[in-house]
Amino acid sequence: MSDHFEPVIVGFLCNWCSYRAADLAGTARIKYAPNLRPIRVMCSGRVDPQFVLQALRSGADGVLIAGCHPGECHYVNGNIKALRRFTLLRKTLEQWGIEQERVQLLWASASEGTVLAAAVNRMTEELRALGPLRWGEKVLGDNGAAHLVVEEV
Amino acid sequence: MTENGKPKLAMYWASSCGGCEISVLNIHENILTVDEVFDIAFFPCIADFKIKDVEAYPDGYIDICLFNGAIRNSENEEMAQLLRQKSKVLVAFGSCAYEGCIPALSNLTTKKATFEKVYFNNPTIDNPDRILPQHSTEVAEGELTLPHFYHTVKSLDQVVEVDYFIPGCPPEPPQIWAVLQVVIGALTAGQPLPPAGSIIGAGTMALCDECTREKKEKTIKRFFRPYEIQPNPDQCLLEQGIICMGIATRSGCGALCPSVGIGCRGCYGPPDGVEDQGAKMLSAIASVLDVGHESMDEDVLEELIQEAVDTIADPAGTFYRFSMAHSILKRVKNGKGAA
Amino acid sequence: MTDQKKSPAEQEKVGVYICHCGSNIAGTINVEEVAQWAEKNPNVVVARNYEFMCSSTGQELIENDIKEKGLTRIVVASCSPHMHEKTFREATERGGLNPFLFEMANIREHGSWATNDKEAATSKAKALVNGAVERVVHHAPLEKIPVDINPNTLIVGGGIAGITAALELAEGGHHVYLVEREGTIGGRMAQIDKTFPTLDCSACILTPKMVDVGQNDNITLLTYSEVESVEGYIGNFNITVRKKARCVTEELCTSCGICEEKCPQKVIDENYGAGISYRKAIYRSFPQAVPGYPVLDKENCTYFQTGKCKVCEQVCPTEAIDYEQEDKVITFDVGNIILATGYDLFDARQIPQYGYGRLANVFSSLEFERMVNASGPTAGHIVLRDGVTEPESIAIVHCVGSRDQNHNEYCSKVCCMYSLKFAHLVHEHLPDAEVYNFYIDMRTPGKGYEEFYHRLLNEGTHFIRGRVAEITDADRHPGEEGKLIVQAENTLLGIQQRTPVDMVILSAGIEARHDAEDVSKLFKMGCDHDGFFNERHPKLAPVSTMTDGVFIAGACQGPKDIPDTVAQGGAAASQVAKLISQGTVLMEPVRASIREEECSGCRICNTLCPYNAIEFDEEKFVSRVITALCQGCGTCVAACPSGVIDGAHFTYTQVMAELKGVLWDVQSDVLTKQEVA
Amino acid sequence: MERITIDPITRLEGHGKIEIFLNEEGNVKNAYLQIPELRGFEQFSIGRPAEEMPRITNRICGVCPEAHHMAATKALDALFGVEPSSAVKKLRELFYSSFYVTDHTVHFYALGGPDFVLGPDSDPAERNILGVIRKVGVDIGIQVIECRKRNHEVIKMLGGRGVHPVAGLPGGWSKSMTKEEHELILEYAKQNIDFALFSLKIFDDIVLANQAYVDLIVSDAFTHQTYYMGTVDEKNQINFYDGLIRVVGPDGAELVKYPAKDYAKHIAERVEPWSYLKFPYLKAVGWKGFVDGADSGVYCATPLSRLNAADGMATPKAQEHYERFYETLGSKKTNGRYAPVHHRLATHWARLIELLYAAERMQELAQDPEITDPDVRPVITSIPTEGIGSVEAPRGTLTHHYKTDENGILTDVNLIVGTTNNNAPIAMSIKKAAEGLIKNGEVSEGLLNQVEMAFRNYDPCMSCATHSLPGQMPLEIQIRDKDGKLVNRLSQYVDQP
Repeated sequence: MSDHFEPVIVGFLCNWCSYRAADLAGTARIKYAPNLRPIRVMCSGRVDPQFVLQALRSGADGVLIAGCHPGECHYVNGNIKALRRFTLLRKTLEQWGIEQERVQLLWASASEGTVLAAAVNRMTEELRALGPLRWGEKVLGDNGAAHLVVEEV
Repeated sequence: MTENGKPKLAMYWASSCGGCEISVLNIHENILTVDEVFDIAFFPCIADFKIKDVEAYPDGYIDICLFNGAIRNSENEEMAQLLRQKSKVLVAFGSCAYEGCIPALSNLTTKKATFEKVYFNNPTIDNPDRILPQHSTEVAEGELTLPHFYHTVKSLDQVVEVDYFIPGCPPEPPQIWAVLQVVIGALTAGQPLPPAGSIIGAGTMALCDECTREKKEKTIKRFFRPYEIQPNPDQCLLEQGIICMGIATRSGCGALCPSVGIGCRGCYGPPDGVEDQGAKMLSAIASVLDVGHESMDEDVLEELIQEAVDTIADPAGTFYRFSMAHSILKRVKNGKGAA
Repeated sequence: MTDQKKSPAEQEKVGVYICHCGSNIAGTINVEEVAQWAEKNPNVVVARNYEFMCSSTGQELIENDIKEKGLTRIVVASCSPHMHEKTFREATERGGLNPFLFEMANIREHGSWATNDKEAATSKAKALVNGAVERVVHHAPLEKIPVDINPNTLIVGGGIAGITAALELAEGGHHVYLVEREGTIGGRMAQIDKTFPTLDCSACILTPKMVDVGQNDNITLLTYSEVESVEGYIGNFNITVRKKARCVTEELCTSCGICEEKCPQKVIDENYGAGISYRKAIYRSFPQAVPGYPVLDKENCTYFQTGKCKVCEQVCPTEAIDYEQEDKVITFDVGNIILATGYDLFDARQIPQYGYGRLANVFSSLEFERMVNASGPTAGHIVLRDGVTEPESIAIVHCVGSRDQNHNEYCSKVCCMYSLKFAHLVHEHLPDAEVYNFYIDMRTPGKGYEEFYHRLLNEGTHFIRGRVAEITDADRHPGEEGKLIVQAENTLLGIQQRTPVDMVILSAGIEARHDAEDVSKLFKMGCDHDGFFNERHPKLAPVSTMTDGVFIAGACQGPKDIPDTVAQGGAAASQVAKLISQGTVLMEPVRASIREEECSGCRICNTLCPYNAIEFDEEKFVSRVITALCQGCGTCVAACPSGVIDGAHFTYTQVMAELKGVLWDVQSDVLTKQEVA
Repeated sequence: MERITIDPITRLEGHGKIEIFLNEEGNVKNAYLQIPELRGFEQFSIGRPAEEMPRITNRICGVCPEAHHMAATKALDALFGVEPSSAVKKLRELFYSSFYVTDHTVHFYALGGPDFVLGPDSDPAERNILGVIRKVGVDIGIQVIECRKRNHEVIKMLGGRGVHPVAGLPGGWSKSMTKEEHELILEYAKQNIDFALFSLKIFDDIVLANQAYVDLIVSDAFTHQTYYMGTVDEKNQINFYDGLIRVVGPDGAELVKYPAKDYAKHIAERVEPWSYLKFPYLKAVGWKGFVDGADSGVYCATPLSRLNAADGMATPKAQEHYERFYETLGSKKTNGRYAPVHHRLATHWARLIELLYAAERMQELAQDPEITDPDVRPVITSIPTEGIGSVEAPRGTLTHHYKTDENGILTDVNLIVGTTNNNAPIAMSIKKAAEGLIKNGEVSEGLLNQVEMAFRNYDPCMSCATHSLPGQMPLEIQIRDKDGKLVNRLSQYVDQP
């Protein structure tokens, strides 16, 4: 990797609000960090924590889960379930030593292209500051090196 | 050893507790049948073949090798390589070899922290020179060596190809005997073996299928530690707020722990169709956490949910009690999980 | 396992099509590079880039490649799927493939339009294309789900929207159940005197339609009734309605009105009469009420309160009065539902500084409507509360409760026009009276509306641009004694202005019904923050909702004037008529399903579905998805701890494949055996 | 210089390795026992909820998970400051006694037994339980299997699982004993006593009746003068579940008697760079290296140690055999108690006496009316802080020490595991045996089993993991010259593949 670090963010965007918000941001020609790689799901309630973990495992530096505002979910309350899972996942990820900034939950309605764009910009900056995660090489990869010598303590 | 037509059996432990062997012995009188059918080719716990002997075998000499224990150090890995090479069928036997088990909780901390705790910071240590075990030590008489202690505990299939997996900590004796009968049938009467890569000696669906406790719709307001309440003896423990991994755990043991009022801890690993047991458990119980409503103010909502979530002590260590090495992330980024 | 055989997914032949969208995409993204790069993917047979993929020639590219190159999967990288997913699915189908064997990569809205950095945009495009390719090879052919449509329709709300919809359908030969909470249909429009801008008499144009409803055999009219429960799904709803006891036997009542006339008990008519007129304890809201038979209001009836009276029973020539009558619970099946539940008027008491309810001569707009109405309490005379004095000066305050951070942010859309109408009516009834309209902006979009405004300018109305700060009876200057002083900043002159008047009319805004949220839950469709029902799409599906078979019309969806409301009533009706004439609908196959043989019966999913689409089989101890109820959100799929719920078209495998696909460039080399295998 | 590598021998959880260095004359210069395994429970338990420790630490050892389960459960009692009801204590101790019966039985028959029944120098191919069965009759093998079967059934009944029980809770037990279970257990206890007596009879007939064996037992190669540790009740009689920890010197004088919570005042652990396993010693005496005698802090915690540390057995039949044990091995009784027996091989006999005690104790508890009390799962509301619990594991005193935050999440954990106590003594025994047997570089097959016997008597946990058919420690000796060339290779097995 070159010395200049560009974080990669996977975004799980719900079909009805946040994905359309991203559409709107584009349509309105709002320029924001190109670091987000969106994946469309029907509802933020579809986001299986396994997706988040796999994203981190597969090299993402951060994950953004975006849904409709509470009360505006097109499936009534799928986003509330997303919030419950996110809250527990965040507590678990903390034990895994993964900084809170790396996995974020955002509410963005279809009309809030600016909100989504701003969130992506902010998150990109936060991840730049944190540096790369790149799980495979930086966390798992060191098993090879680390066990060769007993570390200096 | 005798060069007759009898199939060759091997059983080896890597980083394990010996419970798998005890569970094998708990098939009781059937052990005599095993002794009749097989020639032991390598079985440190009951016979005297040495690594040297195994190295001398032709590749694939061993018909079936039951490998238990996790890959904790370089010796474990070397033995895994050797036995893979020498065995026709290599079985990851028990939770440690299958998915890391309790030893893999070590992936919630670091090698450095472990050494410091064990050799420096504990109430009985007397180590003024801050000595740590070394891979190689020069003593007056010569050199002494130890295996490399790994940073990350791995499951068997993360170092070699594995043909079958038998889950459980330990696998339950009836399940072991059932598997052995299938193997014996295949080796002696040419009956078919299950497709390679399958998980055998267990069910396919979640433990609830075997659990006799009554299950209702799940709406949980908060969770309790096992000593905080006296659970109703007939009702689903999870519904009563006692964490039970049964919903995200493969059946096969017969729901032993719930039957004595203790929540399942997940030692049979995830059921078919689930990759990361902990993540699924997390997702399921968070989903049925019956706090917060869409009409609430966002801050209140988040606060309520946070409160309820905080009644779960140690999610990582609970949801990944046995499956850490097989989880998607496999280990923590730093030692936070344990300190 | 060392088995090197190709998996089914690896055998799929994918065609990738990168759209230039003129310069919209090609201007920022190096489409040739992306196409050449995509072709390196072992699954990709052909990767093209083309000027406009959505053009017929663009679509033909796809169709021909499927036929000639034997493609089995299609990926188009262009605009948002919300723009053209349908287009390309159809092209895929014309090419001979199942339409769901297609996937779209959004490289315009999410790509070229979102950044100027060409390099970044190009590599992002690669990631998105790769994600789509990795995903599409795991797609399964899906068939839309056919559902028969019951030709009957439920319409909730008997205002002009409901009436219009009911008549459209009934006259088209379809049966309608029209449920109205009040004793009569007619709704808000029946309370209004004249309609802007044409000034024709509201009642005169409404009542004939009400009569039509009453007389149409295809309409079952259920007034003084409320929907209690809604079960089922599009084409097959089961409805339960409570028909409240009106203590009048409809079969016997001839609507002669004698009971109402003889009833000794007078009651202030808070509802239809806007609180400024009286009705009896047994009453019809107005003479032209449909149906014509009255309602007995038990709370105010002397007999029900004291046990004595029974006058109505004695005077009724047909013995239609029945004090023992009980609520009736009626159930029936319909295929579609139209909600036309209307609006509440903003309660001006919430703005104390305007003095409504405290200062006698501050009137609400509805009060004024009733007063100026020939059939109202003053027979159309505009007088102060004392009932006699004619005001010499009247202030009309716009935007009461609307365009107001403290109350409703939105514009209620109709207030400017009805305030102008009020001004005109005042000029008409009291030619000498001074009229002051206090407005923020004059909003008159609509046929003939702006012209009406100009007419009022010529009629001598004083238009003062500025939000009213306070209305008080505390006089400070000579000439203010005994007057109401309207305090406002004239933003055109830039001065604070005190305007003494005799009467103030507050043009209250439109609000969602107080019980809109309960109603939305009853019908399992969402409300927005203001309580108005959510349409499926603000532009392209304004009368549909997220729930198939449930439609909305009129002010329950948002503030509207009568023409818009009538238009929506008609639109909703034609949506329903379309479904009825189709006979069956095909529902999107994006649905959850449970692999019952693998379900452990843990019941985690049972409480999660907002549509109650998951049932538990007590015999087999497994959970089951009722496909037609499922809306495909996937919440249960994510929650199932056994992974035995499949979310069609968003399966675990598909999403995981896309995920790994978009991360192609940052995957680490340190893979475990298991991941390599 | 030549060196001899014995690899692998096996231990508690995994593997062991012996390095013997010879001098120019080919005599033993030094011997090392290396333990190449570490799993780090003390560290990865931190952050876990304390109440889970009975279900986490039992994975330290699948052979004696009951011991870890029990030590952890008792540590929780202390941690939450709850005194279990007498019913709970009895239920736990009954469960624990049943475990002792199966554990000791199999060690004797599968491991200790063959050496005596068949003789130390007999054909190694025969020197296993099958050989034993052939010699003394098949019914013994069946009885051994039956004994394991019924006691593992009790363990599963009361503990939830046959291996790695789960029922332990702070101040309680998650499962009470049903009527049906009770009747079964009464029957099993009786069978256990008969079996124990029968086993002692076999020891009499085969070992004590054979002077050669008695000589072997008392021979110097298998004798060490060390301190002895064991848990005793208020009468200074052996108890496995609870009591005070007593340490006596080589002369039998009591050095110290302390409650488990004071363990850190009395025990410290050394680290050597060539082994992952620490070496505990008595602080009061101090670490003098791998030497025995009253001046060396090395101590021993085995069945023999427990007998030496106690004044007697708490059950009648066991007490008879206890006295006979000391009389036979020529120990004098001074002011009420016998002087310690230092012959390591006598540990096998001591183990059988403990077996009888465990069986008798199991019956006593089973006959107690309180044993079926259904109320064994109290609700705990106290705030946890720090707790220490200990039991007598078959392989020595086992101590668990926990600290937590106010939420009961572990912040510090220290474990001193049964076999660890004996780490130094085992190393010493091996060295001594090697010294006695390897002369001028000449190594005979016969020495292998005797070196093996030198540590087998301790029943290091992996050999307890070899409670099996047939039972032997894998052992090979390689003799290499200074260039590492293999000059001689000896194994217990005659035929190599």
